[in-house]
Parts: sequence; structure tokens; C-alpha cells
Amino acid sequence: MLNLRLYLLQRITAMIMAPLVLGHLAVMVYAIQGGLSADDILSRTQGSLAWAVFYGLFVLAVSVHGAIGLRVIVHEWTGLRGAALGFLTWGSFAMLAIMGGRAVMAVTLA
Amino acid sequence: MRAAYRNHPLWLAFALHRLSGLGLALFLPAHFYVLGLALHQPQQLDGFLAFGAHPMVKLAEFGLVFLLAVHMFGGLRLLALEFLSITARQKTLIAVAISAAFALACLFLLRAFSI
Amino acid sequence: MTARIQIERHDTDILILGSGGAGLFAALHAQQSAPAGTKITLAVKGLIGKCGCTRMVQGGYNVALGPGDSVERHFMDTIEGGKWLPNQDMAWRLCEQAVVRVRELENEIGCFFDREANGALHHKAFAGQTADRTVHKGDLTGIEIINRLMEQVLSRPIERLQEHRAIGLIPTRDGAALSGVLFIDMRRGVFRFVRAKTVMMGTGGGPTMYKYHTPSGDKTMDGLAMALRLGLPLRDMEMVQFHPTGLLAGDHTRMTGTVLEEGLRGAGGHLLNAAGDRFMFDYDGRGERATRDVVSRGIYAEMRKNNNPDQVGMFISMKHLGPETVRQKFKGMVKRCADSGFDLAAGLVEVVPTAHYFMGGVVVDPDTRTAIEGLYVAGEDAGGAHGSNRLGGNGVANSTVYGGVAGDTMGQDIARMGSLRDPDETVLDAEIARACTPLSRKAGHVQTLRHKLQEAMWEDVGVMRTATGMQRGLNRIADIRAELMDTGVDGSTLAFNLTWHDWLNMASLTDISEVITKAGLARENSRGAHYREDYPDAGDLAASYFTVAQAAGDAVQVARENVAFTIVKPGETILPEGEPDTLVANA
Amino acid sequence: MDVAIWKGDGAGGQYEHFAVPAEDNQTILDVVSWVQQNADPTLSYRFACRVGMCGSCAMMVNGTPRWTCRTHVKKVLKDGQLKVAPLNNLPVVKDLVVDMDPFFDKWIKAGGLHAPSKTRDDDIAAIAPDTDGRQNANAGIECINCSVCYAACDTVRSNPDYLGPAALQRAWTIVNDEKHAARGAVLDLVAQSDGCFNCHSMGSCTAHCPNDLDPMQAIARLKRAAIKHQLAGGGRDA
Ligand SMILES: Cc1cc2nc3c(=O)[nH]c(=O)nc-3n(C[C@H](O)[C@H](O)[C@H](O)COP(=O)(O)OP(=O)(O)OC[C@H]3O[C@@H](n4cnc5c(N)ncnc54)[C@H](O)[C@@H]3O)c2cc1C
Ligand code: HEM
Ligand code: SF4
Ligand code: F3S
Ligand code: FES
Repeated sequence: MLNLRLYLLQRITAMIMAPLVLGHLAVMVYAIQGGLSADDILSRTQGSLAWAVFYGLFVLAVSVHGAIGLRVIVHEWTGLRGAALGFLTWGSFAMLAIMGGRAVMAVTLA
Repeated sequence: MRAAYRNHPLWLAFALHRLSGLGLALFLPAHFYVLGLALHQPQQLDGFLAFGAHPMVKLAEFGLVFLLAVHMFGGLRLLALEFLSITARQKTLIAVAISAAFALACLFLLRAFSI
Repeated sequence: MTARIQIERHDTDILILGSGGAGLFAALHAQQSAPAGTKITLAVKGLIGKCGCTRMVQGGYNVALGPGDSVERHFMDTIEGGKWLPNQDMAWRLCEQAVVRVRELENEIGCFFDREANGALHHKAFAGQTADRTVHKGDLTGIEIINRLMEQVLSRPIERLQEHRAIGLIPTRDGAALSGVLFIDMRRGVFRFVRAKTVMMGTGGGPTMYKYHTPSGDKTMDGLAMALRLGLPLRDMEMVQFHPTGLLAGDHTRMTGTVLEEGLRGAGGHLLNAAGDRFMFDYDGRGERATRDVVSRGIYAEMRKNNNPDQVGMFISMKHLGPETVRQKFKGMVKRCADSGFDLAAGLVEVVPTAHYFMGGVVVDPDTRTAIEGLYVAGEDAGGAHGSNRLGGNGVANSTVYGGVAGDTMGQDIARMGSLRDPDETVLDAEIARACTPLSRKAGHVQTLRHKLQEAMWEDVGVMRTATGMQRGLNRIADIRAELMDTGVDGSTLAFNLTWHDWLNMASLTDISEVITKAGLARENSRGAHYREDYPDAGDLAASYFTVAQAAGDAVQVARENVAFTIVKPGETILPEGEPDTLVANA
Repeated sequence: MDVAIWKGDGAGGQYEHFAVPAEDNQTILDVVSWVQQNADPTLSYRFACRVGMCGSCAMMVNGTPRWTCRTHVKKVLKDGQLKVAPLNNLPVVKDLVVDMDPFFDKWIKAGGLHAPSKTRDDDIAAIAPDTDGRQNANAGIECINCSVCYAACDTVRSNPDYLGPAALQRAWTIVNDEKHAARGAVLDLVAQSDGCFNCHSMGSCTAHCPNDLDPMQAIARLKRAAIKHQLAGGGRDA
């Protein structure tokens, strides 16, 4: 059920995410050293536009990427197609984007 | 039992990639929810993070990082396969992807336990 | 029993039997040349393009496109190879049209034949030819040709009746024309009668009544047996070509009889007897590199000397050429042998002569028309183009050239055929009853009979023949036929009932075996593939005759007819004066 | 040896067991033939060439799709057991016989046929054999359309409209064939929603192709070519 557009979107978002994931993991490895606390996290990220952009992009990419991924899996495993499949794709995209957006706001807004 | 025709490394890599992707897609909303708590109830977030000091939870986190790493390196492997002219090295590529993922996750785990 | 027999009826305009080179080309050309709206149907015993022998062509396709080569030279090689028995007009058309057909295959159908480094077609030398003439795609030429043809046919509005086995050619009441063809829809096990204005038969002969044989399993002489029952004349029926090196792996495996390629001998492979000695030089100065018929007889003679039941065949040995070299040069063959448990590169592989091709067939004119209105025959089913021996590379040329010719001819002829003809219902009923014979008898063991027939033909009507042997063969065939008629088949389900089809295969093979034997008795000399120990000479070339067999009531009668030297007489040539005898280096 | 053979039709079926004598040189096709000739005369299966050229005889053998005429019993026997079933991913006609039409329909749907740029009246084009295009085409051209890859591909299994490895590989050979008159159209066809972008590179096709072809790689390259073509506007001819 992948046409060129969906395929490319999935690949492009994957390529965007690769460095972001590495960055994120690096931060986590560094961060957990002293034990995590809300303050630790927030002090680092809040008010930082750079982190907002970093995680904002991440969330956007992952929403697109994950939604397409789920679409493929659901189609192949359940045979769902047509409008219902489209609904599912958009739905998972929206859920990931909204929840992810909220999380980004939470950790980066001052 | 896995059907015999699936018994080869590329299929395994595919299965791993799919399961890790699915796992991530299912876990992410939870992850986002927890982080979202910071907005209104920072103390709850703290609660969660303290909970995160528990070894079992650390193991679970290790699992998640592992998933992410597996999926990422698996994905990079695929991208290389599709967009570069990688041919005979596919099997090596899979091995490299999985071990890199494993190394990264172990690093994470070590750091997590060496507080 | 008969209560269960259903018959379905179906109409078309052009009906084609078989999907080898002949059938597929006929379908394409008919589609190109018939008036718009003509319905074309392709019916075949297996799946389109997957069954038959054209797919199995390894060596390649003869065409006079090589440097210095000419249609005249190709023609002369064909006539001389056929020991002056070919119908010269057919042979000429074959050579002339092969040029067009190969261009068509390359340019319109999309085949890609191997090239020289400079991009020109590569031609290799096949034994018995005076020029490098054989175009090929590695050693899988047939796959390239048939796959490309199949794609073209599948993409066009051509009706497909797959796994439909033709069992009877049904004439009109007055017998003047063909009405249509009776089939068994094998998947469902029902009879289906298809009327058509024109029918082309390209079921590809197939001498699979021999103990060792190369053709695909679906080929069992059905076409020729149907033509015989319809009363059509069949020519050159004694001419069975044996390939010298068939794999010998035991009676229980279908691998036995399959071909080990000619190139092995060409490259310097040795043939060894039980004692491990080379023997071919005892029979011919060219040793292993002699022509197919000579090597086949050499191996056969050596086998007779040996007489050891545990080691039936001779051995082919390649290891002196260096196992690595062999592995590289004959990759496909080495792998095939390895799959069946033999080491071709470094070990010995047991080989026997194996029945490969059938030169005999229905008498047709160079436009593929037969003696009955509405029936056309092309490919291995048609007799005449090769005479007593087919050159390697002329088989696929013949089927593709004449398949196309048949398509064109039908496309034209159909314009003057107003309406479909009604069948002679009594013939139809008789054919159905015939096919149902085993269903009302106690189930027996068809395979035992097949083995018996194969032994009989191999021993008595095989590589070397005598009058006594062939007489004995006739008796054995008669006994086998009687037994077959008493052997029943489990008919609890007729859907894809292979045992029923095995029985029908046996019926066709038995009928044609008898014709082969009688034609063999009628030819009292040795030409090409037909070798009589009691008449080892070729006879007077100028007085060459061919045999014509025809059913007369329940019996088969064989007559002789003189070859008409319409283009060239024995001892003469049509090559321009001063042309070298051969263009092949160190031939 | 103990041989379990699936018997049934489109509506369902079950395994039946047969004791088949072992022989030195014995292929899976020989085993199945022995059963039909000696034990169960109504058993249905399909073969033609018996030497690995026609691709008629593929079946599931101990869970793996294989050409049976060239699969030696010794190679696949597991604890003296053999399990033979009709090919996956195609409708069953009867017993071991499947309907291969869907496979061939997709072959054509993927643009798998030549579009002439010349006629039989023209000379044969001089084409150097060592160009990249020719090498690419050669790599996949010896496909015998046996459907083994098609039966091994789980993407076909779960997305019955997916064109599948063999058809896409054929499309790739065409895209590389300079004699073909409409290569762009083929790239358009394979870029459609059931086309090459569905392949997950799971590689079962390549792992099981009896002719050692590499459809997975052909498809990967086809993907790139299709992307390039579409990004450049698609439709017109490459
Ligand atoms: C192993 C091998 C290698 C060969 N190599 C070469 C070579 O290198 N060069 C060369 O020139 N020639 C070669 N030949 C010979 C060549 O293959 C044949 O001469 C030629 O292909 C015959 O073509 P055809 O169309 O007449 O028959 P085929 O291609 O045999 O097709 C016959 C068709 O008729 C169908 N059929 C049969 N019976 C029925 C029925 N009752 N009802 C409906 N359909 C039926 C079959 O299923 C099949 O589709 C080789 C042959 C073999 C066996
Ligand atoms: C880090 C970078 C990532 C890369 C390089 C990457 C790469 C890929 C690629 C190439 C595919 C296509 C697989 C195929 O067609 O078979 C894919 C599928 C998928 N990805 Fe990712 N991905 C990444 C991160 C993520 C994340 C964070 C998620 C979480 C939502 C995710 C979820 C999925 C899912 C659900 C699929 C579908 C799996 C399938 O079809 O088998 N990916 N990924
Ligand atoms: S690619 Fe290989 S497995 Fe697939 S159909 Fe072709 S030959 Fe068979
Ligand atoms: S098995 Fe299927 S998913 Fe792709 S790599 Fe082969 S076509
Ligand atoms: S019978 Fe032809 S490939 Fe097996």
C-alpha cells in the first residue's frame, strides 16, 4: 500500500531522525549519569529555542514516519484498506503529533 | 515455529525491524505523556523519574533504547541497501547494525547502573 | 459411468494447440494478420509457455546472419544433414524465414541473443554445419525465446485454455473439413468441444516412448496420434533422433534421459567404457566429436558389448580438462548434475543415447496446410523440413518459422471461411468413449505398461534396427496395446487425474510406436537417424524416397514416395562457384 | 521414508502419509511421482521439463518453496521425514497444483513485456554486452517464472495485490533494456501503490531463488530508478 509519496516520506523522515536519535541518545546517556530529575531535564531544556527546534523536528518526523509505518503494518496484518486505512494513518499521525507537541512544549517552554 | 522459508538473516532483520518499529510506535505516546506532565505537574514527573531508578524499570528503559537503536541501525541498513549499491555485504551490514545497536544500548545500561 | 461425463461446447475462430515456439508464434501472427474481431484461442496441455520443448532449447537457433554465411549455405547444410530426404521447399522456407524470425524475435518480441564484444550477434558453431550460425542466449536460449513470446501472448486479447488436453480432431459429417477439437479440461476433468474455423496443431511430437528420452513430460505424440486417427498422411515416421549423452540415473528418477549438453564433447570431454577406456575412435576418426548419430551408435554398440546389468551406460569424463575450468565453463550443467548427485567436473557421469527429437510428422505444404480443410500443422508435429536428421539449431528455427507462417496463413484463409462447421457427432462420441475406456475397467498399473513400451522401443526400434528386431517390436507393441485396453484407471475423481492422462499418453505413444516401427521396416536403407544393421548403406541418393504412413481402417499402411529435388539434386550445390566448403575454422 | 503430502482443493485439505522407498538418485518430484504411480493414482501435481527450466514443479518442501525436479531428497530430508504441500500465496487447484495465473497477471501488470523500437525488417541492433544496462538486465533475465520467490515473500502473503519479486525483477530488466521503447511507462507502472515501494527487502526471494537470481537487489535498484523518474516528472520516457 505504499506509493512513491508515502515511501519517500518514510525514508526522508528516517534520514532526518537518524542524527536526531543519535543526539537524543547521547544526551540521555550523559543525563542519566547523575540520576534523572525533572529539574535536571527542565533546567537544561526550558527556554532553549535550539532544543525546541531539535525536539519539534523530531516529533514531526516521528509522527509522519510512525504513522506511515503503522499504516503498512495494519494493512499487511489486517488487510484494512481505503478510507479506513487513511483514517488510521491520519489518526496515528495526529495523536503522535499532538502528544509529542505537548511534550516538547512541556520541556522547552519557559 | 517459524516457517522454514523464513530461516535466513535478512528475514530476521526484517522481523526485528518491524517489531522494534511497532514497539516504538506503541511506546512513544506513553513517553510523550510522561514528558507532557512536566507542563502542569512537575512533581508527578519527578515521581516517574524516581520510579525510573528502580532496576527493573532501568531494564525496561534499556529495552526501549535497545529498540530504538535496533530500529535505527536496521533502518540505516535498509536505507543503505536501497539507496547505495550495497550488495554482497548485506549480511555484514545486518551484523554491523545489530551489534552497533547492542553496543549503544549496553553503553546506556552501564551508565544507568553506574550511578 | 457415462452418466458422469459432461461435455461443454465452446466456439472460437482460430484455435491453436500447444504453446511451444510454434503455438505462440501462430497466436501472435494470427492476431496480426486476421481481420479485426477474429477470436483467437490458445489451448495447451500444460501452462502457457511453461510446457513443451522449445523452452528447453539449450544450444541455440540457426540463422544465416553470421559473417560470410548465406541462406543458400544454411539450406545446403540442412539438405545434406537430412541426407537428401527433406522437402526442399520447406527447408528453403525454413532457412530463408529464419532470418526474418530472428530479427522479429530481437526487434519486436524483445529477445536478446548473446553478442560479440563489438555488439554484433554472436554465432557459434554447431556440429554438422559449415558456418558459425547458431545464435543463442548462453545455454538457456529456449527460456529467453519462450519467456518473451509468452509475455506478448499473455498481454494480448487471446483466449487461454490452459491445462486443456486435445484428444481428438473432429471432422465435419462429410469429412471434408475440420470442425473443431475435443479436449479434456484437465483441472475439472470435463470434456469440452471447441469449434473453430481454423485449427493449428503444434503439439510438438515427442519421442517419449523410448526408455531414455529428453522431451518434456507433457509431450506424448498426442498430435500425431490424433492426425493418424483422422486419416492424415504422416511422413518420415521412422526418423527418431537420439542425443548421444543422456543422463543415466536409474529407472526411478525422471532425471534419467535428460540431456548433457553437446558442448561437453565439443570442449574435449571423453567417453569411457566400463574398463575406463576411450572407445569412440574405434567407430569414427573424429572420436567424441563425431556427429550425434555416430556417437549415439558408438555408445550403443559399446553398451551391447558390455552387457553388465549393473553398469548399463558409458561414462562421460571431463576432469582431464581441469575440474575448475569445467566448473566455470559449464556452470549450469555442473550444477544440474550436482543437484542430482553427480560430480561432472571431477567425477564420472553415466550416459546413454536418449531419444531427443522426432523428424517425422504430418504431411503439410510450405504454408502449413494439411490434406484437410481447416487444419494446419507446424513445429515438431509437421514432417518434411529435416528429412532424416535435424541439425542442432534447426528445431527451434523450424517451430518459430512455421508457427508464424501458420498464423499468417490462417489469418488470411479465415477471411474466406464464412461460418463454423458442425462436427460429426458420431466421431465426437467415439472419441469420448475412447478416452473413457479405462474409467470403466478395473484399475491397473499404467506405469508398468509405459516401462514395457519404453523397453520394447529401445531394444527393438532404437538406435540400431533390424527387420527381425522391428518385427518383434511390432508384436510387443500389439501385446502392450491389448493390455492397455484392459487396464483401468481409478476414476473416483476426474479432476486433474494424472493417472487417467498417463493412460491417454500411453494410448498415443502406443499408436505412434506402431507407426514408427512400420515405417522403419519400410525403409530398407540407412539414412541419418535411421540405421539398419541389415541395410547399413544409404542407398542411391538420386532415388531417395520418404515413407508415408496412413491409417486404413484399423491398420496402418506405409508407402514410399520419391523425394522431389525441386531445388537441388544430389551431388549438386546451389552455392556460388568458388565458395569454400566450409567457413568454420578447423572444422 | 515417511512422506506427508497435502491433498485437497481450494476448499481445504489435509496431509496424507505414504511410505516411499528411498533411492540413491531421487528428487522430490520422483517421490511425488512414485506416490501417484504406485500408491495414490488420484494425486495431482505439475511438472514438464524435469530439469529446472520450465518452472512448473515448485512446491513447499518441508516448509520451504523449491523446484522439486532438481531438489535431491537427501538435501531436504529431516529425520527421515518429508512434507510436501502446494506452493504458498497462490490459489490451490488440486493437491499440489496451484493456479499460477495471478503470478503471470502481475508479471504483465508490472509492464513485463517488450515494447518494440524496431521491426522485423530492421537489422539487429549492435549492442555491446558489457554496458551497465546490459549487465543489469542479464542478472535477472534467466528467471524461469517458477514462483518460488513469490511463494517465499511474506509481503505477497499479507498484501495479495503486491506485484511480487519476479514481476518487479522483470520490470528492472526492461528498464535496463535499451531496445525497449517505453521504459518510462514501466517505471510509472511499478511506482503505483502495489508496486516496488512495498518491498521490505526481507530477502526471502533472493534466499530461495533456485537459479541464484537476486530479485531483492533488482527491486532496490528499481526503487531508485522509479524515484528518479518520478521526481523528474514521470510519465515521459526514460
Ligand atoms: C532438451 C532439448 C534441447 C533442445 N535443444 C535444441 C536446440 O538447442 N536447438 C534447436 O533448434 N532445437 C532444440 N531442441 C528441439 C526443439 O526444442 C524443438 O524442436 C522445438 O522447440 C519444437 O517446438 P514445438 O513448438 O513444435 O513444440 P514444443 O515446444 O514441444 O511445444 C509443444 C506444445 O504442445 C503442447 N501439447 C502437447 N500435447 C498436447 C495436447 N494433447 N493438447 C494440447 N497441447 C498439447 C505442449 O504442452 C506444448 O505446449 C531441443 C529439444 C530438447 C528436448
Ligand atoms: C532513528 C531513525 C529511524 C530510522 C532510520 C528508521 C527507518 C525506518 C525505515 C527505513 C523503515 C521502512 C521499513 C520497511 O519498509 O520495511 C521504517 C519503518 C518503520 N518505522 Fe522507523 N526509523 C527510525 C525511527 C523510528 C521511530 C522513532 C519510530 C517510532 C514510531 C519508527 C517506527 C517505524 C514503524 C512502525 C515502521 C514500520 C515497520 C515496517 O513496515 O515493518 N521508526 N523505519
Ligand atoms: S526470480 Fe527465481 S524464484 Fe523467482 S520466479 Fe524467477 S527463477 Fe523463480
Ligand atoms: S521477499 Fe518480498 S519483500 Fe522484497 S526482498 Fe523479496 S520481494
Ligand atoms: S519440471 Fe521444469 S522446472 Fe521442474
